[in-house]
Amino acid sequence: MSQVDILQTVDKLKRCLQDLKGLPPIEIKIEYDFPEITVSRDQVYRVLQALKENKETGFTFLTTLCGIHFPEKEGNEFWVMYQLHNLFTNERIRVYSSASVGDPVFASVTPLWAAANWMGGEAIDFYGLQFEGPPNLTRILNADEMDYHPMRKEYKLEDDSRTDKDDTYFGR
Amino acid sequence: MLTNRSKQVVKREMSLAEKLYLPAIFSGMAITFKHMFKKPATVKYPEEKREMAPIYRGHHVLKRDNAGAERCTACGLCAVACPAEAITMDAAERKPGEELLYREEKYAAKYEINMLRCIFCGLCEEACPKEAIFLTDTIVNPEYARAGFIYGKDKLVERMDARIDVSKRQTADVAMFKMGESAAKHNQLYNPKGEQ
Amino acid sequence: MVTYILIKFVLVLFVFLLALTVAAYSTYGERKVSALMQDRIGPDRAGPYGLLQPLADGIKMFTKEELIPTNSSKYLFVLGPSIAMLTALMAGVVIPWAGPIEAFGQQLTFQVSDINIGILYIFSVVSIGVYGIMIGGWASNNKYSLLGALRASSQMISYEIAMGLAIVALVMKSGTLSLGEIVTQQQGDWINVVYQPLGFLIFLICAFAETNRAPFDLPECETELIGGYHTEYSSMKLGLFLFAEYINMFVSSAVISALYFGGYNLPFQAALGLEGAWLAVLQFGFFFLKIVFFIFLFMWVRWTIPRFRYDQLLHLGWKILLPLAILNIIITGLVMWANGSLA
Amino acid sequence: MSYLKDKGIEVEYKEISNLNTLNLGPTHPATHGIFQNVLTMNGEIIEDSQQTIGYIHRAFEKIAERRPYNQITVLTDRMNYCSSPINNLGWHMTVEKLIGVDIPKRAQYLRVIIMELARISDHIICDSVIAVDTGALTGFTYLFQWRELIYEIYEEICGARLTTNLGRIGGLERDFTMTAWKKLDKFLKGFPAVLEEFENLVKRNRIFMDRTVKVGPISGDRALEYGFTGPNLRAAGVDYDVRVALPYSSYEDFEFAIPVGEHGDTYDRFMVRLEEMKESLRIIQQAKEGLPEGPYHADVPAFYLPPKEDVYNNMEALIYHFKIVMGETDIPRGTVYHSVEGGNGEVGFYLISDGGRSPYRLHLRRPCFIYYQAYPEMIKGSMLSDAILTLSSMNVIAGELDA
Repeated sequence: MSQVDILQTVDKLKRCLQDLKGLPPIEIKIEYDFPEITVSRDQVYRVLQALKENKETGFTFLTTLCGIHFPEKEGNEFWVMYQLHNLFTNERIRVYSSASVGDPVFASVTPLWAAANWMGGEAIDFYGLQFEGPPNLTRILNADEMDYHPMRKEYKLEDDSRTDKDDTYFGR
Repeated sequence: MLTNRSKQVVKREMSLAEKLYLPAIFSGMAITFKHMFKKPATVKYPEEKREMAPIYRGHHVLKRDNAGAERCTACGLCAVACPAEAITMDAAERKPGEELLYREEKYAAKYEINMLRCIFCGLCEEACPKEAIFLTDTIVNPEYARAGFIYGKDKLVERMDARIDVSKRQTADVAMFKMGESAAKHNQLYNPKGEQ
Repeated sequence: MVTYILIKFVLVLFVFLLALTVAAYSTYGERKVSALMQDRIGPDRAGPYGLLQPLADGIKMFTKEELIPTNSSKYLFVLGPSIAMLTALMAGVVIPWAGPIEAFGQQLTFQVSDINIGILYIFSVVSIGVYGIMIGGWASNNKYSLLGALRASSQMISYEIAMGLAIVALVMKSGTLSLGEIVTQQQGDWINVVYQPLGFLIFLICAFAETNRAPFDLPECETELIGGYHTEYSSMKLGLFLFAEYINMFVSSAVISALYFGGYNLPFQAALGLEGAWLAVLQFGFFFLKIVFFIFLFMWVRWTIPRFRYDQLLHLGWKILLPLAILNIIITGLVMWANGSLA
Repeated sequence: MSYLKDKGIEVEYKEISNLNTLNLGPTHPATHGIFQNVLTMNGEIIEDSQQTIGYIHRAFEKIAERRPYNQITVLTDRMNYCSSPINNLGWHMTVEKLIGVDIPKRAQYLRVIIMELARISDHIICDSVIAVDTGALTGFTYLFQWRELIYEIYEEICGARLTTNLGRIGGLERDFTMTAWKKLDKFLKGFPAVLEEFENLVKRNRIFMDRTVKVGPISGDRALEYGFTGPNLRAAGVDYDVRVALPYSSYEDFEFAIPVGEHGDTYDRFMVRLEEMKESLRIIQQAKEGLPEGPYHADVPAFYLPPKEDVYNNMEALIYHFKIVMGETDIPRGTVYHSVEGGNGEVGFYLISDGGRSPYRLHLRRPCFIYYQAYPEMIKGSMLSDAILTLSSMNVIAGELDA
């Protein structure tokens, strides 16, 4: 997608967001070929719904959803990325939303897109996020008795107590 | 419809002949019958072996040069490049009198590849700056015990009486380079008897 | 009397061994045929061309560990394959293998027992066979086995009716239930398939269903039910089930050849001018060829076409084959009435 | 009962039900991988089902946070292992997008050839497995002989057959050899006839059609809700194809149609894949005929390994060689998403780079993982055999499901 298209998308996005009442101003960033917006988590469901249902934007397809962990951003450690796609115009955007480590609760977007169910489940498993609202999203990939969330940055990939590989000389 | 390139491909109405089951069954049986007289595609494995591509990524070999000295200088680049972390090595310094055993001043005293971890991606071969480690077109032998799969230097270093030709794995440019002048210098320094 | 018993005993032994050998080599044939159709080689390691493969299989089956699931009904679990095997072997007794000859001062018939209701006998014995599958599937205490057993029994019930009705038309035409008699009638005359093409087709299809062969192999259906009724079976008990299937196939082929393809009758038998034992041998050989062809047909079909779904199979049985069989009876009756052979 | 409960009297009772639970998986011949479906069945009719996944989750996203960029390729191999070159090249394209490299036309065309071969091999597996699950085993062996040839072509190009680790950031690791071209010619010449033979074997056979038509249907709208992409979405009538919608690697140069179905049932999915193989053959033909001359990799000394003769001979090349292998080259910060049309749909790589040696976060959009959610809805009320065919026609690949 060329640069001009992105600017058009940004315009549409602006108009769509302006229609929503009571929304704080949202900055639109451009990252490679994607416009990106960041929405507070209590507004994100509304915004996504508007983006989906607005005729002009028409982002009806949820491409992917994932959790991200930025431990250094205090108060906003956990992020959720929603990537939307308008299949008719092939415009794509990303929506971010964040929450703190103590209260990583987001609204479930499964009512909007059935696909969000497992994508959210993956984030629950690996980041310990929670998604409120119907249906109750649960963990899907990890074992039920697992009480930690391995994709968080505090977990190192390799255990230091590992003994099966002698890499004292060329360790990583 | 998002594009103008779509093509409806499914025809689901059945003609009368198709509804009767039998014509399709007979034509299918004709096809399978025809195949009874075709040459089988089987390769009878232990007796016949399929010809592997010259660049097939199989069993590793640690090459020696023509004088019989090990090329590996234990730089550790292969271990770093290994995504599976299968390679472990210990470096040692060459002592006087060992020039015929090791080509460089430093050598791998211990060089182990854990074949259970190895994924045969070929990145070690690509990483090696001393053309010491190559993958070959043979496959790793099966074994009953796990311990046997940690290949040490005894299994990896090529034997001088059964040298392995890896010339096809190198590009034409490398071959050219070896024939060139710089190669001569290189050989003079490290391998006076002439490189393979 | 002693000679009679001795002769019959030899004959029984012969049929028994023949059935077992043919079944054993059917497993070999099945693999070879499927291999050839799929551009493969098939068994070729045990003996020349892999001919000793059935022997190797037998040894393997016998030496494998016997497993009986903890929660199964142990007696029934063993009973299942035994019944399947027993009934499969029993069905072979009424098949006439060759024409009668004079020897030892009496007439020798190559038929263990020419009972005058031979066809009914085969039917009843074969339908007991399904009990083996049902008992085995139920006793395994495995849901897949149970599903397989249920499928098997409903399939048997539905297809036996169409099969029986297909035979009725044949019986109307020949006026007897004795297999030996039906074969003799075809001597020097047209074979029955000429008079009963539709009946033959229905009978063939039902024979596929009765022997649980593709496209009707739903009871074992490996992609859905893993192994169906024999999921939990191992070693020789599994072997018995598999053997029973192949023996059933052999018996079905023999019955088809006897009923519709003239059995042991040679074409131009009178012109050959042969007599006695040589004729019997030739007849037996010819009959055997027909059987082999039908066994091959069973395999050929299996390795070509997809299998039905459960409801489609019942649909085919009840709504297509059954009316067709009745239609066949009516047509046969009309034709017989027209040419005045109706008594 | 509630009356007793209110009084505090505990009553143990068993609910009498005709329903039966059947574990389809984790290891079942029809799952073609390790995942479980717990079916609640009424006889042979499926009333409900519950899925369990994650049996072979290998945490690729976590591993990727410790690996340099060039070592992540081997992880993508193991996602959809039926068409690993597509994943490999998709990953390379993502990194190329991040660092902003333009790949020479020749490399792009060669990549197209490889990716279309991979697509054919993926569809061969799916279609022949549908046939196998209906019970027609023989067609499978006919097609697999030609999949073998595709693997031989991979072997000539990269040295491996299944886990290819093919391509490098900036292009391909080597050009096609003469043998590879010869084998490709053989494939293009021989494959259409075999495909037709396979079609004749099953396509219009009534038993097969009865088994597949109207089995496991999903409407286009519902499929979009569930995030379907690829052949399964196209079978439902939506002609979304990443190759056309957001062309990458010069796909805009080629003429090909997007086969679509109508009802999104098993037969549609089968037919769409069958036709896509033919379109892929067309693309390969075009790419082969229009193949431009030129280098097979871009000039990115910071990411593409220098030629070996320079490494042996030239100090600067040796330094670069070490830097690249150790993953110490500078990479821009940024967030990129790149998607390719994989065998099962849109394979996406969402990559956050913080300029470090390895990605800060790599999220893999695996089409199987997303569309497999719809499975309970698709099989509800159908029979056990239908459930199995729906599963095989959805082409759920455990490696991609769990990543």
